[in-house]
Amino acid sequence: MEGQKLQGMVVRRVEKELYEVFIGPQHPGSGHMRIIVRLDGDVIVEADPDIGYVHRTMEKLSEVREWLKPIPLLERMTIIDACNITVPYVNALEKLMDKSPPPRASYLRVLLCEINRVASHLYGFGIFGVFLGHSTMYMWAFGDREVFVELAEILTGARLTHSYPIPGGVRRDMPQDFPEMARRAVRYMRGRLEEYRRIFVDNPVIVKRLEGVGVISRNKAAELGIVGPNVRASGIRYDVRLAEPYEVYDELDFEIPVFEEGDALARTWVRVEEIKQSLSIIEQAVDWLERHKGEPIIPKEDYDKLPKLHREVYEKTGRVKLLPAHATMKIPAGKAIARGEMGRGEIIYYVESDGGTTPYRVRVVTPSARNAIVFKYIVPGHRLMDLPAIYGSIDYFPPEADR
Amino acid sequence: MDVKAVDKVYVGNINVAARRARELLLGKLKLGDVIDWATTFSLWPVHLLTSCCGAEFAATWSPRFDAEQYGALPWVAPRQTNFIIIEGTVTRKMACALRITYEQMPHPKFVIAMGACALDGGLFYNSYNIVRPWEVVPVDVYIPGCPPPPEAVARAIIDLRRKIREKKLASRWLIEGWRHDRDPVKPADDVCKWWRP
Amino acid sequence: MVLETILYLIAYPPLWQVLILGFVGALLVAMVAIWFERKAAARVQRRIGPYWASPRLGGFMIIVADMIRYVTQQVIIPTTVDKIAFLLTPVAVLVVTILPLAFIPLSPHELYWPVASMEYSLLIALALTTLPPLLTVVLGWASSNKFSVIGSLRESYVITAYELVAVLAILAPAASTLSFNIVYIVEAQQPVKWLAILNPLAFLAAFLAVLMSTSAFPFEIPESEHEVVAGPYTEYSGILYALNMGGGYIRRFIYAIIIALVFLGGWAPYTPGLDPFTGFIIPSLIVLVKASIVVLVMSFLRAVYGRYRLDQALDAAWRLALPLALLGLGWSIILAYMNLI
Amino acid sequence: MKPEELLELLKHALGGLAKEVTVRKGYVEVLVDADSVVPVANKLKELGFDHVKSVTATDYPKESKIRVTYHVSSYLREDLAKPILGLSVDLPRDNPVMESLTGVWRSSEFQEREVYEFFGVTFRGHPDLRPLLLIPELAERRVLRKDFVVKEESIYEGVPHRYQ
Amino acid sequence: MPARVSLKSLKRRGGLFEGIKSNIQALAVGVKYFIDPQRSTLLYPKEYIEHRPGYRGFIVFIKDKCISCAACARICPSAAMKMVRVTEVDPKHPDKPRQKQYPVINYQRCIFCGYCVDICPTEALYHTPFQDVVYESLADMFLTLEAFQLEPGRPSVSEGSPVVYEVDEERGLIKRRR
Repeated sequence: MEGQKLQGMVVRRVEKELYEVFIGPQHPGSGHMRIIVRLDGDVIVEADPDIGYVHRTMEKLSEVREWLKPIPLLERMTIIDACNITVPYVNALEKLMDKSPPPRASYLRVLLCEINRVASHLYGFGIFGVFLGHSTMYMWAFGDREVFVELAEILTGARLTHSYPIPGGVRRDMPQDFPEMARRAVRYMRGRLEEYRRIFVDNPVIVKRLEGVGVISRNKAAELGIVGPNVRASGIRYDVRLAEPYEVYDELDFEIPVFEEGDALARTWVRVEEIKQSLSIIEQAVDWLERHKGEPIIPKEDYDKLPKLHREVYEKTGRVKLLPAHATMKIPAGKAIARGEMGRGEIIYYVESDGGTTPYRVRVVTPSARNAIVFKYIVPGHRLMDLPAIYGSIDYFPPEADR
Repeated sequence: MDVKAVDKVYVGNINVAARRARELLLGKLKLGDVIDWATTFSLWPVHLLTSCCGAEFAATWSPRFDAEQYGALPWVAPRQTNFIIIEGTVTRKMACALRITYEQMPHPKFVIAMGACALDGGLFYNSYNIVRPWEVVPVDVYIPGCPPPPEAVARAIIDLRRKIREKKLASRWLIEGWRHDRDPVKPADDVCKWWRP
Repeated sequence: MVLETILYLIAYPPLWQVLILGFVGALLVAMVAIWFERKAAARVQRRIGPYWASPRLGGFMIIVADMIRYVTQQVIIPTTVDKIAFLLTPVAVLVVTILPLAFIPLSPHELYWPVASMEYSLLIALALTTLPPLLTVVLGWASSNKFSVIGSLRESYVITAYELVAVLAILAPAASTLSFNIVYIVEAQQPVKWLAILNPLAFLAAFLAVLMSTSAFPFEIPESEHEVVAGPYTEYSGILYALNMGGGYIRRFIYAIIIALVFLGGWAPYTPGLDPFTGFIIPSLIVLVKASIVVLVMSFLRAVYGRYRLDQALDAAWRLALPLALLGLGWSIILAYMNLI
Repeated sequence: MKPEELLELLKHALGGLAKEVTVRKGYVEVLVDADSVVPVANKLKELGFDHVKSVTATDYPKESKIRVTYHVSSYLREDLAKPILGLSVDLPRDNPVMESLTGVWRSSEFQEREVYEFFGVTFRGHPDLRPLLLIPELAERRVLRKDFVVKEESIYEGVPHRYQ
Repeated sequence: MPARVSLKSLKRRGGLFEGIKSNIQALAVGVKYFIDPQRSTLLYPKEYIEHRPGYRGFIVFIKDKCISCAACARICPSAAMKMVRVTEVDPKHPDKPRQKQYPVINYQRCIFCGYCVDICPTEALYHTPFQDVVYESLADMFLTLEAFQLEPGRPSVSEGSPVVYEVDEERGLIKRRR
């Protein structure tokens, strides 16, 4: 058959009655990927996700670069969720180095992680809205995302690609007026969520599009191994912050929302509830940080090594200067596995070191990479117009899946 | 002679007549300026997301930056657009899609390369799966940054507008049929080799 | 004699209606509708929308720029299309879209609108408005593109669903006034016995049917970009696409004029005089303003709703809009029987 | 469940099938032969490990082997969700072939395709074994193996000559 | 205090009344914003954002502070920072020309991560708080040593006035003129 000869890239024999449609890569409903859909009338009988359009070889490149350089590199998988994606990598390095960040650095990481989580969910909402033809949701979500992007910018100096954590700490301290700003943003967002509910989540048209669409049962979710809000919408109580609390998540008071319906509407509601929880975490983190002013954000032994100029800069601007040793850092040999909960779900890093200046192997499995399987096993049986609804509801982000 | 008799009906050579009309309208009547002006306020980017700068591309059209104020409306199909923003890395798989999309768009068309990855690979400069977008399509304006902030994208649109008006890119396309000021790009067969082996 | 004939032809009012009001007016209307749609959506979405070309006009010149750009852009004719159908259908769409205008009187005087005395003007206008969707199906078929074909198939599904509703709902006023003459229907609604108030069911059904037939939100299904890109128009570029897009907006406006006349009382609170100003310009303007408000409401819905799935829209048409239209028709008959109008 | 408890449980359940069971820093690894990977996987699934988190391959050119590791965990049994269990197989580098575990864990399907294209490991019995991310030309070059070298630029390289 | 699971379920919906109510709610929100859009759009060329001092924008080099350690080039994740060897003549000892190396930057690759600024032991590099500069040719983007010591010209400054954004409790981001 031709299909095997061409490695299945394009040509495959299609049965006579089926109508083959290529959704993507230049298609408003696909993002950076292609879904090869075979239709019988209006009903999808087969969907084959053809991903890899944004495969940027992160795993290979991190093998040839020094230990600190993969932080900005890996961040580019999901620049909209940059802190969540780098913290587990840094955790893995810290496990290998037997180093742990001071609590203030941990809190700062959690703060930025939650800001990113809200921004990431809002991004998801925006894309979801535009997939359902609801352009206002797109604009509102992106407009309100700017509030959190602005917060992140004030905290780290960059809108999206923060490169914030470094092994042992973070790169900058919080500005003085940050807590008040964060609190205002939190209060604002709480009010806006109510309006989101009215115009989008409870909008009869949207409810009709989402209810009972793309149902993933509890057992099916476990079988397919999908992650994140999608799995929590199917009644599985799994969240890395619950299973293996990293950073300071075990000191914070928050809930993991779980729904049991498993359809697209439940997945949407999980995100709404998660935004609420993230907002509460932001408030708690900011309160803690205000109570513990002046604590170090890098380990004491590192601080002692800093020259005078570096200390001056740190005290004046809160910016931690790196040492030239960071460029040629060596990490003891070993294997470490670290996981974290991104906005879209669980991310896993498997880092192996042979004691050199570069990692021996970095394996990263992102949430979207694990969610891609949904297209193959959940989409068939739905109508063509359900495809964007399912795509948006699982919040799939191709650059993250392709790495 | 431009005119010849066909069955006693005098018919002008249609190509010559068209060229003369074009010269009259664009040259004498300054219609070219109108066309250039119209094109600058009607740059509709095609919906082609090549990579993660798409996040900032989306933010550029968000309420805070709202690039629709320049008349740029992201549109779905390449046939109705005249403008591509290359959002970041172009992988070898995507390069073919980029080229096909570019060729599907009607002239006059413009390209902005956004982000370090779209210029010289950025972080991925030595990756095995990356192509430089300027080898695939001719680029008008380059935006540095990773990702460039939305203001930079807006600045690029404004810069492109200035370039179109100054060099009369849109009306010259009508007169000449193609643009001369662009660097050559790879032939389509090279870009899409993997597609049709 | 010859000169007189020519003069008569030039001054023949229906020609003027179709030419001036039809082409120029409709073009202007389409541009205003597009501009309003973009600006209104932008307002609800907390942004500015088109702005820079002419800040004082609220960016209206950007729409003009779009039009000029489309007209001067290259027209691509793919090798796979059916060339004649591909090139001619967009033109036919525009012509057929504007045709109903010739049968819609905007003033009661035969002097200015020769169709004013025509007995069956509403029927003819309605019949003509149902033509363009058929051509949309041809558009998709001629493009020979998978998305176009799906889009035109969807269009044909939607036609079968809404056509009946539209005709039934818009004929309800005819039933209650016992006439197919638009002028008579309008005069019967003087001064504020508007059928939208007396018969809200038929009005709602007509509004829904118009939304569906002009594929406005929440029923923008044939062009639903996230599955079928631009639907039947996917392969069209340059001026051909502009014709299609303009045609869609003009069609919406013509439906709005019909609704304004038969449901919103046309020039109703105003009694037209006889001279050109009071008898022609003012009534026409009142109708156009009312129609514009209808179009604007339709455009505003884009900002609030997403789109229904195809089967849900058909379901809504058959199970919600059709009973509504029938109820409205029944109500009209009761109105007529009770002599309420 | 603590890793140590899991270790006991595994030793008890797997018996002689596992070559080696180790625990280090909260990460439990089971090393098995290529022949016994399917029975072990079935045993693990019976225990409650219901999904694969990651299929990782690592190339060791010096030892001439490729180690494929399935990181498995559980969604349905909450006590098993806390540790991550690695199920490793050593394969010869010149002809890496192993049984596919998609029959046991459907969730490994896409990641096995990834390992196939990056390392050239062939999974017998995989329903749809073809490259996932790469174009065919690159997939043949086994890009994540150590002998595919990616060069980094030095700090003097690439500067236009006129700048010197 | 560890996280806890809270099991929720979707609201049962249905009924004509519920449908009409939610339709009206959605329309009401739309009308509310149609009347009062609460917008804070940046009218870009007329206004530009003045970022805070910590913003990681274009990088400027202060030659006098440089000690030629090349740490910046070594830490650069995208190999955008390169070292050029320059023969310098010290005015005090004109007879002994020295070989020195200085960094130059390639904005074709720079990702604005700020590692070079942070690692510089003498603070010879700093960020300008803006990034909205574009180029029309690739060659211009590889800065020479001279260009690297100057702040890139920011066209928005000559075309508009600065604004700052503030977080507000009622309206999200608000724009304030300076």
